[in-house]
Amino acid sequence: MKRIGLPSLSFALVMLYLFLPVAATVLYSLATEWNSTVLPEGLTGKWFAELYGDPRFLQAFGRSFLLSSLTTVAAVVIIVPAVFSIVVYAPRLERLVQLFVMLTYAVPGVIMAVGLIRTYSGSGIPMIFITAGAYLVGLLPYLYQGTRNSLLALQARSLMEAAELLGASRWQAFVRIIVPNIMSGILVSALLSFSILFGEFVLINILVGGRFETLQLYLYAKLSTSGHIASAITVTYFALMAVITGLIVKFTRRSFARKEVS
Amino acid sequence: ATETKSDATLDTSQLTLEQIVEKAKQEGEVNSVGMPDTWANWGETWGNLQKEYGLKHTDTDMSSAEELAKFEAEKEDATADIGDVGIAFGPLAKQKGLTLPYKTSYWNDIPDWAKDDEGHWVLGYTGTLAFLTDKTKVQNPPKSWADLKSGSYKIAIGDVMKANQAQFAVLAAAYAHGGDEKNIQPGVDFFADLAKNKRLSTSDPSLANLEKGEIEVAIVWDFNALGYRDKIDKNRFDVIIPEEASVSSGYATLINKYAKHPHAAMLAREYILSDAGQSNLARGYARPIRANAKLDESAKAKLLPEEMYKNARPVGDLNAWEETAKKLPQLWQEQVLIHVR
Amino acid sequence: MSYVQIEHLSKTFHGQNVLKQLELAIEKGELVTLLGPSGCGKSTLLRILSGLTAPDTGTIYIDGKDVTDVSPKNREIGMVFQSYALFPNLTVSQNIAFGLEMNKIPKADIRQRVQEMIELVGLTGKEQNYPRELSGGQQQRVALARSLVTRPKVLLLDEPLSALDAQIRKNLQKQLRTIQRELNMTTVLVTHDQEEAMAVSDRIYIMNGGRIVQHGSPHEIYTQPRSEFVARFIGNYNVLTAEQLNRIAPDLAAPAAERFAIRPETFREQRMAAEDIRLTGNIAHVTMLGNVTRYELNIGEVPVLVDSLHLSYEPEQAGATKTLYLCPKDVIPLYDTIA
Amino acid sequence: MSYVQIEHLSKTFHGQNVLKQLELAIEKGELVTLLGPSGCGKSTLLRILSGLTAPDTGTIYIDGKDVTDVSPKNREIGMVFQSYALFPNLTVSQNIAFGLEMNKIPKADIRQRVQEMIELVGLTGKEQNYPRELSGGQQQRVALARSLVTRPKVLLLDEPLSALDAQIRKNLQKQLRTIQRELNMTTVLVTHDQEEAMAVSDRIYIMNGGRIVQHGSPHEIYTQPRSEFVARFIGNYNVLTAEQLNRIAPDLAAPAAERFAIRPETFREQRMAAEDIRLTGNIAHVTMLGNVTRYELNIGEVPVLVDSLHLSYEPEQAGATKTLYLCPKDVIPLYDTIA
Amino acid sequence: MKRFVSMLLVTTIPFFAMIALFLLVPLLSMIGGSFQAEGDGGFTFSHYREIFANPYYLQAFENSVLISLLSSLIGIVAAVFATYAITRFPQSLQQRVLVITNLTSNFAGIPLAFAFIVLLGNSGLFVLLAKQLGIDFGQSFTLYSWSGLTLVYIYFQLPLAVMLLYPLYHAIQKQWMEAAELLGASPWNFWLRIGFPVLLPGIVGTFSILFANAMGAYASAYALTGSNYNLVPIRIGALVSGDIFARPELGSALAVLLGLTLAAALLVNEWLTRKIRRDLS
Ligand SMILES: Nc1ncnc2c1ncn2[C@@H]1O[C@H](COP(=O)(O)OP(=O)(O)OP(=O)(O)O)[C@@H](O)[C@H]1O
Ligand SMILES: Nc1ncnc2c1ncn2[C@@H]1O[C@H](COP(=O)(O)OP(=O)(O)OP(=O)(O)O)[C@@H](O)[C@H]1O
Ligand SMILES: [Mg+2]
Ligand SMILES: [Mg+2]
Repeated sequence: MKRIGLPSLSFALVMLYLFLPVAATVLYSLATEWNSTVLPEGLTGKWFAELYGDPRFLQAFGRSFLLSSLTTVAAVVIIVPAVFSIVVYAPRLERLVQLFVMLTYAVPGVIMAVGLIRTYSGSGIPMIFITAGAYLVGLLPYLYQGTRNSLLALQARSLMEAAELLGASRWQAFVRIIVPNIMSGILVSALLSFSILFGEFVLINILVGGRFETLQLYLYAKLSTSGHIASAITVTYFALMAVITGLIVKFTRRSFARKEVS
Repeated sequence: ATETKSDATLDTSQLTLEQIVEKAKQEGEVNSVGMPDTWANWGETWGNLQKEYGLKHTDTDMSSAEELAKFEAEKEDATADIGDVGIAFGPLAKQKGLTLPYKTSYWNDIPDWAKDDEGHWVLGYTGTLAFLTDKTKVQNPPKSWADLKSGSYKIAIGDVMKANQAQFAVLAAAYAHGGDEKNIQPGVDFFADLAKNKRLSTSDPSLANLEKGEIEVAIVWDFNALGYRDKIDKNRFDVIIPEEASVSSGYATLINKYAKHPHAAMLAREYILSDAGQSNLARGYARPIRANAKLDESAKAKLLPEEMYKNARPVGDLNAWEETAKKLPQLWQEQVLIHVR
Repeated sequence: MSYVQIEHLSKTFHGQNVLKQLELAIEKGELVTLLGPSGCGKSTLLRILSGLTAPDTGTIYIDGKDVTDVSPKNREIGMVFQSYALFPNLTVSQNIAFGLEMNKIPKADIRQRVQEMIELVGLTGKEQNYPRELSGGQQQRVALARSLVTRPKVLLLDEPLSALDAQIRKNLQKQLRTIQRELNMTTVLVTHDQEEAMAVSDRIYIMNGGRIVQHGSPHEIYTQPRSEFVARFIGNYNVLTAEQLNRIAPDLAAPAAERFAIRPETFREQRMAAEDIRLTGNIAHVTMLGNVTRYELNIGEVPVLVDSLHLSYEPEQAGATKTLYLCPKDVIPLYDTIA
Repeated sequence: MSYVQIEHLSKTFHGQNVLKQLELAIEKGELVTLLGPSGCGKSTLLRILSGLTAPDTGTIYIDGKDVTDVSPKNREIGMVFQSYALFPNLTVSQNIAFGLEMNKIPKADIRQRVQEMIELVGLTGKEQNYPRELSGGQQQRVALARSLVTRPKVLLLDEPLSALDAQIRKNLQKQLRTIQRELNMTTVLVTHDQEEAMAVSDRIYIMNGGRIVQHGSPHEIYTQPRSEFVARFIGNYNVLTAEQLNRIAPDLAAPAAERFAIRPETFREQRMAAEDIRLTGNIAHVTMLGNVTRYELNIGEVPVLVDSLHLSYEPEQAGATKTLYLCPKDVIPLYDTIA
Repeated sequence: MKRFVSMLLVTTIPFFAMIALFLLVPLLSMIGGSFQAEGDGGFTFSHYREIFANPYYLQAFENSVLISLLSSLIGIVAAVFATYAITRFPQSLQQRVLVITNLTSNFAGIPLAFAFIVLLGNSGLFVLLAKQLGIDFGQSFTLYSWSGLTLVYIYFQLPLAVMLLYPLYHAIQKQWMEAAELLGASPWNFWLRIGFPVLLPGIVGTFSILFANAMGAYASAYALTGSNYNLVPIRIGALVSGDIFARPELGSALAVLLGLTLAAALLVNEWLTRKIRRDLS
């Protein structure tokens, strides 16, 4: 790119905007005192030391990771094929799905939680599964839009036709032809989903609570101890997420290895 | 959970303390809501219960309304045995039939305003609204409502729409200016005045915000104020109970009617009201409800001097306050927040 | 009943009638060609045959069975799409192997058959390329290879060679014909190349405006067009009104018809038979078409196209006068209207 | 310097040399055709000319200016893509009008010029259709119309008529030629249809493996191929070794060369000149190609293709013996290697 | 078409089951709740009547819609350009940028609000910095107002928009850009006439999600301004999850109205899309 166009400029601005609060958090997690000066009065690693001394942190992180990743995988498996077949074969149903997408935002967490407890307590299903179910629905918007946006880029219909004529079942055609082509889109929305689940607090707190302390529960508990430690948690969890998502991207890319469509 | 289903009509008055202890030990665990380790030093209490009676414990922190909603929604499938709610929620929980009544051995030591006749709820500790001042921001910490009025700093009271603590701050101001729970207007006027002068801060007086220096003066429960002060920096903050008037209120324990571990929950309430339990609370800066509790020295040292509390009083007419509290959010919005923006 | 039989087929897009009560019958192992002007419904017909598009009305039988509602996968049909529809995420060999893998052919067989096909269509060296790294003609050849390799019972080819140069096209025509005969594949070929149609087909169907207007062997179609449309479409027939014919050949005893067709290559420079009629005209224009030289003559003010072989001596130039002979039986009366 | 001049052009994809030091010169107002086998680099060359692909080395001059680094938009070039590249969200008329709108032509003019174009390419009635509602040939015609309507100085056409039937193709060839002459547009046409190349070009460039292997007027190229590649590629030349030639025509005094080319249509059924050589062979195969009948003859065990016009009497059948005459100057010695 | 039923069924049955179990159930319970009288649980319209009679609640809707529209618009516009820039990067870099962007979507609720407080609060980095430089933007800007809220909203909209828009850009075929360029179109012209319209359905869908996301956002807003800024989710939160008297039925009624607002927004979006993209039959 020879000249700085609007896209590059807005990219730079967006990145800066996204970066600043992260930087602030990092700084705060390393600050000794920072309450009336522009920059921290001093730097220290004690907050991190204090944090890493607490085994609850890693346990909580592990629980969050487990819950988020399993739920994300389940959501991808349930939602992506459904969105695909609706977009390609029954576009009329799309409006309905879009309505559901909007409604997922209309039910506030507390109300959702109470409704779910009322319905499913006593059913014998562990609440953690109910929570996961609610998460599936919560991921619908991201996976729906991500999948749909990738499908728009593909001549999905004619590729399916070609594959079927060659003897592939719809399912095979979907897995062998469509999925690899929309993989980058699915991956991106799955990552997004994963991150969003990682940050969820209200549902897990009311539905399951302290018996399954996730990172967010831990974070909220720590907020009443020290803002520095809470920041250290956020920073650590960012770093871990960076490593994990980086690995996921790398791994998934390899297993679906193909040269990218330009 | 394979324990025997708790009988909704379990008659707790027939049980002796020994029986309760024994059954609680069998139950082996107790699950609470809204009673996290860091709040009012509950952590130590749970630790003691574990040590002395082998009760395992988990807590899920949530607001009072959420606690009741959870009790109500879960019914027999209860996951919480005991909860700690703002005083107003005690009668409400009783009215909704969510509670198991239990009067502890210390029942008579507890002032009447702080307990339900039938034992559905009972306060474990009280809080009184205090002024918390960041001395790095404000040179002369206010000692009275009059000081507040004449100062030049911003004052944070938190969320009047939602938080118990903030609503009581308005009530305290009303007391100080000739109003009461039936006539909240003087309190509202006081803050409206501050707002007009751009002196009402909208930040939440939370630990992190205080630590960051967002807040100059906050009106918070004394136990919160002391806790924040000690956690951040003992020398940075000043805590006082305003001279003219303040409100005391407290938090009540509720035992879930459908508790899976009802005896453990009863034992927990018993312990909380015991001298040891009350000392634990005091170490968490909460003022024990039992005036006659024998506190150990380390606990006493954590509290503000008794004489500061001479003008603090509990809410006289809870029903009137309930009515007022319902109207308060809108009054606040219309008469105070309107000057904030 | 024929192997592939189509009855009363209609299809409408947005109120526009694209196929109109179309009838078609193809015998087992036959290669038929669909010829017709752009937009006449050829691709639509193939898509309906393969089951990708549902017809509005009509029935399709394959091998005696009504397959109108059978899914494409179960019709054992191979197809080359006009737009190729290659899989962008698969390499050339993976694209070609796809159909075999779906049919659970053993790995070793697949490798061999794919390799054979790649050689057949001349893509050796491009096995690992992705479709977007291929030229237009190379993509088309992958599409052809992909459909041939599965040896379907019915093969539908929608302009499978249109992006190829004459040399490779002729080569592939020959190969295609050989394979098709060997495997006895019933084949429908859509092409706009009349020479190709003539060269490879058992039968030709001429389509126009959603209908079949004539069908028959290549020779039949070429020498006996039934309508002006077919006469003009196939070859470069001179279509003359009775009046015009009379003007250029007053001596000819023509049958009673309104229009007549004369192929440009039937005019001869020498008299070959006694009944031949002699014509004289002015050369208006000369075009060299490769092996053929095409003259535009004015014979009695009527413009007439005349083809002659492109010989080594220089063609006559515009302005010169040319004398030609015409055999009366090369004048074909047309009975149908334009259709 | 020519109007369009290309020097030392090279382009490599993934280490594969697609254009090799290619040189090309086109005069103003000329229509030149690029002919070459699939994958030889024709589309790549056009893309480089238009500025869409950057060459690895080489310089491009248009109208005397070095435009190698000029952006496509500023080259005043029109182009038809092999894959059409129609805008999916615009109707037929909007697609065609797009270029005019970009050039700020007054609205009324646009309407008129678009309407003219739509009539020219025969899409009347499809004005409001979207590309995906068109047949393959219709899409191609929109692409052609879209590039013609802006009247660019240089027009690049990548197989612009490949999806069309002969009738409309010939019509459009003629129209294209007329417009091109009228506006004096310098035009490069890529086609795989040799007849088309012959019919419309001022000059033909034959490409092979990323190089221009021969260029000249259609007649030159057709009658004087310089290499076996050109001879085989253009037309259906019989390419014979000196030994084979000697076998079929022992009497011929051939010049010293290793290979010779003979066009199939130069064999005649009558002796036309004294020096003609008489040949006799067995018919192995007969193909009817429309106006031409193609015989595969064995003359002294050497297979030879012979074309004759498709006359009304039945062609001779395989197995029969055929006597032919060949003029010695129709035997062309080939000097280059395959190239 | 009969033949398409099998795949459609297999894939959508679990999908709709999931929706029914975990979305419709709580949704119905919410709708039911909104018609229940407080205390005795009898049927009543009184909650809706109360909401419509009280300008306070109506103002909450007004504020919510405004702030959501504004933050979604800014978010989508910035993301449309920024994502385009990303798609122009080399492949490996694209992945890295996306991972980084995605990380910031972890940032929400209290930690996000707190980070903004560190930057822009009363003793925030930039506020103090500005003061040292002699600028007092404390007068024109405070984080604890609607402008601060909008900043925070934009923050969580951006990564969402970028992540959702990213796959969409593959829908633009390079050849269209080339064809347009040869026809004399500037990049601007191309995007205006071809690129943007082609992307439009995807952009609008994404916008709908941003809008809904903002309308429903609670944690970040609450962490920043408590209940001081009157927003629908904050009102609902105060009614159902506070330390003061809970009125879950009234909260449900508000949530039902929130849902209706979102559905209406969806319809408007779709209608607009169809007006612009008439080729989407
Ligand atoms: N989806 C569609 N919507 C509307 N019209 C359509 C659609 N598909 C095809 N048509 C119309 O149907 C007619 C037949 O199309 P079809 O593709 O079958 O033509 P074709 O014979 O294959 O032409 P070509 O030789 O140009 O490929 C055309 O006029 C075309 O415009
Ligand atoms: N992006 C690419 N990556 C790798 N190889 C490419 C790429 N584009 C073209 N090629 C190769 O370059 C060669 C020339 O391609 P080009 O498209 O110029 O051929 P062409 O002469 O237009 O052929 P056709 O007549 O089949 O369209 C081909 O062998 C093709 O495989
Ligand atoms: Mg077609
Ligand atoms: Mg090409």
